[in-house]
Amino acid sequence: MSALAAIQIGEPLRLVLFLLGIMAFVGFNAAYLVWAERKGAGRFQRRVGPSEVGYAGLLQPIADAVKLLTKQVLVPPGADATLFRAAPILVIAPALISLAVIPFGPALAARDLNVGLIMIFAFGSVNVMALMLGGWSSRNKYAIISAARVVSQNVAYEIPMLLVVVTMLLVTGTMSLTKIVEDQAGGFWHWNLFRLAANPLMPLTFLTFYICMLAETNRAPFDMAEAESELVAGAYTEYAGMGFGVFFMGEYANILLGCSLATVLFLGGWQCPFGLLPGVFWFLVKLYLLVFSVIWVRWTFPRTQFYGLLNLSWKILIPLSLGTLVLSAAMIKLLGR
Amino acid sequence: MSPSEVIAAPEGQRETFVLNLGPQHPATHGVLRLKLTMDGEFIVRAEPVCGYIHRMHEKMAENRSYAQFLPNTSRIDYLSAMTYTHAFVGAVERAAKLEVPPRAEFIRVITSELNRISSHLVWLGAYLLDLGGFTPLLYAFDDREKILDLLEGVTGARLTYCYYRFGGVCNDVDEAFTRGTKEFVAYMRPRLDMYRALVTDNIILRKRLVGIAPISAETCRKYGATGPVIRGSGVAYDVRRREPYSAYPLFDFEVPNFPEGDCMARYLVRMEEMAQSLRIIEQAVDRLPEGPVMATAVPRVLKLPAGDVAYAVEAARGRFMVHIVSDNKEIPYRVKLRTPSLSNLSLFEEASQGLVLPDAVALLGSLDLVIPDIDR
Amino acid sequence: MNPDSPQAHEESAAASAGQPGGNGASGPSVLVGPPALDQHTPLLALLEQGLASEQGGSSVEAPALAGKAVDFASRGYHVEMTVAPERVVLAAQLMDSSGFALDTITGVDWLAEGQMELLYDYFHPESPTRVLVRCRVPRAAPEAPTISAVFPGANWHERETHEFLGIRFQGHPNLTPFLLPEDADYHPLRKDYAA
Amino acid sequence: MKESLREIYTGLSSLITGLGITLRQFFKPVVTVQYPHESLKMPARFRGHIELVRDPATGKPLCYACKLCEKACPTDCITVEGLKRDGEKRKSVSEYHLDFTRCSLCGSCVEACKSGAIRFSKEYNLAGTSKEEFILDLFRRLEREGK
Repeated sequence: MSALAAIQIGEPLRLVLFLLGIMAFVGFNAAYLVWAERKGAGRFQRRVGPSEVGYAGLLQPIADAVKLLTKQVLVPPGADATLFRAAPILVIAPALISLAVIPFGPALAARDLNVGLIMIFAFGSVNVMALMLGGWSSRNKYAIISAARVVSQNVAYEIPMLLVVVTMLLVTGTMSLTKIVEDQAGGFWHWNLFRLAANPLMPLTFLTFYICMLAETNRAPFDMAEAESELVAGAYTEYAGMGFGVFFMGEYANILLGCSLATVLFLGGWQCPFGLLPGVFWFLVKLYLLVFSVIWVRWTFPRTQFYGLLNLSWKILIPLSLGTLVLSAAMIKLLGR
Repeated sequence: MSPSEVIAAPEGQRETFVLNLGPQHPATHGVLRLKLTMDGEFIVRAEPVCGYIHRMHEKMAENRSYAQFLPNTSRIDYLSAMTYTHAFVGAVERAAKLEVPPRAEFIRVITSELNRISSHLVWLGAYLLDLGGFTPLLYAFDDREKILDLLEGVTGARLTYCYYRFGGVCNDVDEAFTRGTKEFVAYMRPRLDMYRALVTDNIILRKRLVGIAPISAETCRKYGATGPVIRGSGVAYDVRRREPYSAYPLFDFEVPNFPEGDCMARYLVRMEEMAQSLRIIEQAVDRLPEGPVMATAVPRVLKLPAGDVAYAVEAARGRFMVHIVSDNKEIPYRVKLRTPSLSNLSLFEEASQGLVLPDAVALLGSLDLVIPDIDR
Repeated sequence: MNPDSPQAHEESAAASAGQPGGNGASGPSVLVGPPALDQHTPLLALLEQGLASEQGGSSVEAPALAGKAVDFASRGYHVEMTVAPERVVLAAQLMDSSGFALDTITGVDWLAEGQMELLYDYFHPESPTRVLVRCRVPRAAPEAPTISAVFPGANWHERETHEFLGIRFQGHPNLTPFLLPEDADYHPLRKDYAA
Repeated sequence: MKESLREIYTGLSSLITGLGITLRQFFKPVVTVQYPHESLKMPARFRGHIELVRDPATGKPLCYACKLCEKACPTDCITVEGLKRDGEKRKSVSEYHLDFTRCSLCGSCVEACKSGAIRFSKEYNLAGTSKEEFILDLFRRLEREGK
């Protein structure tokens, strides 16, 4: 690690290199998370998953990408062409930008803003608007229903997520993600997840954050937007070729963002559980464990009913996160940091 | 707005749009089209449109001899083909007063019950798929594979068996089948407990099904709905008990019914029915009598006496009744196929008033429709 | 094997159990006990008395109904009634009030006799009784009143019988083709239908 | 309040057990057959399309074109032609066509055949590019097998 920090390259070049690195990371991950999801789903269902294209299907994502690239992007008649084309880009852009702030390793954050957390959620809301744009502009009844659902779902789950983040601000005292990870150094008992002194309900807060992350990315039991058995393909119904491909990459990029945020906030980013040699390896291990749990949850549970989804948020998650916020504020006031 | 307000709102106030669910749609499991007049996401009026897979079995029956119509019967509802052939064969035997040897009757009960379980497993997988859970479908189909292998070993076919003949079954059951059936019963019981833990008790599923789209027993009777739909509304109507046929009176099994009448009740009825079918199969295999499997005096050219004959069986989806009008020729004059899915679907229009789209899909799945069964 | 002796059925486990239509019914019978042959007089009396009382008031001198008990073991239903077309709705109301459910409506085209026949099958969710109501209509202008007001389930059966045989059901809310294409004007199940 | 708390608790525990079950399935071996690489052996009574049976002694087909199968078939899939070759008592089959696009594999023909001249084959992977490919010429097929 220290060798890498020693190289002093000019600031703009370093930033460009890092951003390219992040885009490569997202591009590679989006493709191979699809492969991991299909293989994981296969194993959960006692079947093999893609195994024809390349060894154990490793070339499958590349084959999919080529297929999507060669397909023609059709704009449905009467659809608003500019919005139709803008929607996929607007889904993936916020995820890419937010990942610039995530500290992958000790000095591996592209740009360590001291308002990193707020920036992530500022761009997070663009994702909602993009999906709605996609749904509304494809002039398809199923897409419009799915667009309406996406808005109410994301609004309902934005609030508890922000409340949890505010709680974490109280607990950690800073918004810069690198500092948050730095003060979780030492063994895993230093991680925020186990910092019960500041917030006795920390595991519940982590669970709330995890549920909200699932709902924000329209995944697993909350995939109301792309409910394939009701809305055919929801907001993506009219998209073909690269439009659909970018939407897909956007979804996986958002999962990456959500999981890495959870790792940074709760599981001590690149800190090693035993306080030995911290580094990117630990960050990726935790990240991919969380991503595996997202896949695991998706292939186990049925879809929630739309009202159940909203009730869960308004009636359970928001009161819970408000409670933990007040509780941790009181604890910090009494016991000090 | 709650569902009741949607319906109550005066006509002029609602701006509704028409959404076509089908005929090409994942939730309809076949080519059924639902013209939904929607207000936002609430269904104001649902109108099923059928006929996309209509093949006119009844006209085919009028220019085929009885034996030649046998393959058609297993293609009306291909998921419970055995029970449908049982009804047609039973009707002809009832009219021609053919005596079916006991071993054949026991084999018919075993194969029909195996067919019922395989049909319920397809329903379980497809229903969970409608509700968004993908994995149980694969587990259900894994279990069903075992039944299909058993039946393939005996009949040679996996879906549309042409196994029953007038007066018995076409070839005997071998020792491998009886042993395989016993192994299957022993294998399936813990699997049913696994489904209860993985699916039935799951809070997300319960929230999707409990209290959704309740159907009263009176509505079921008015529309003639039968099978798990009427048993889900508290009426223990089962043709195997009401009009006992074949060897069913010799086995003891309960007819599960749940009074709530909502999607969960219909779901639990089918899950419980699988357990009951296992009990029947177990008793039937233990007491399988020896003897011939084919009646001796079966006339080569079968002529039914003039007049009507009706024979009803309990198929996986409900009461399937064959009503043959014959005029003493070897070709039937008129054959009426009363299929359960038609009556079960006819109450959808009333039951789906004011539901949200996901609940309507849950209701449609709980009726367990096979579209060729409706269109014939 | 005497079809009427139900007890022969119970204890002979290994004996020929293959008597289709054996009547070991155990359901709580609302209307009629186990359907041995002579058990149907109460149902028949109820129906005849019910229909006859209506007939007194009606102006048309329709032929009285001819109901008879039928041997279930050879026919598959217990009571059969022939009713004039105007009585069909009345019969349906009687069936409805005694808790029956409409099984199906079968149309039969008797080309030779120049008539068409409507067969209304009824079953009962609680009791094992099965009833068949017959009704003959002239083949030239086949007309029958709709019973979809009494049994909403009959709506589709009547649409199907109309499109297959051309029997018009007066008062039916939406007598459009049900299975055939919307613009179908042919009736396939008629015996003189050239494919 | 207590009711909803208990419901949350049972709900969460049901989710956990569900996850446990799928995880156990995750580590169990695969049950599917990888078709092109492995394939299953068909059971004895498997019903593929029918094929002519060769008389073990003379090596000629047993069928003597009595056309019982043609009459028995519900969908008229079978057309049989026979001719009386000199030096033989009975006719022997010369043409045997099966229209497999309309055959429902009901077995009426196999049952109707008096001399056991046709039986079910074990063919199941029958991919073709045109409908005509499924008008099977069983006589030619038997001869080709003979070579």
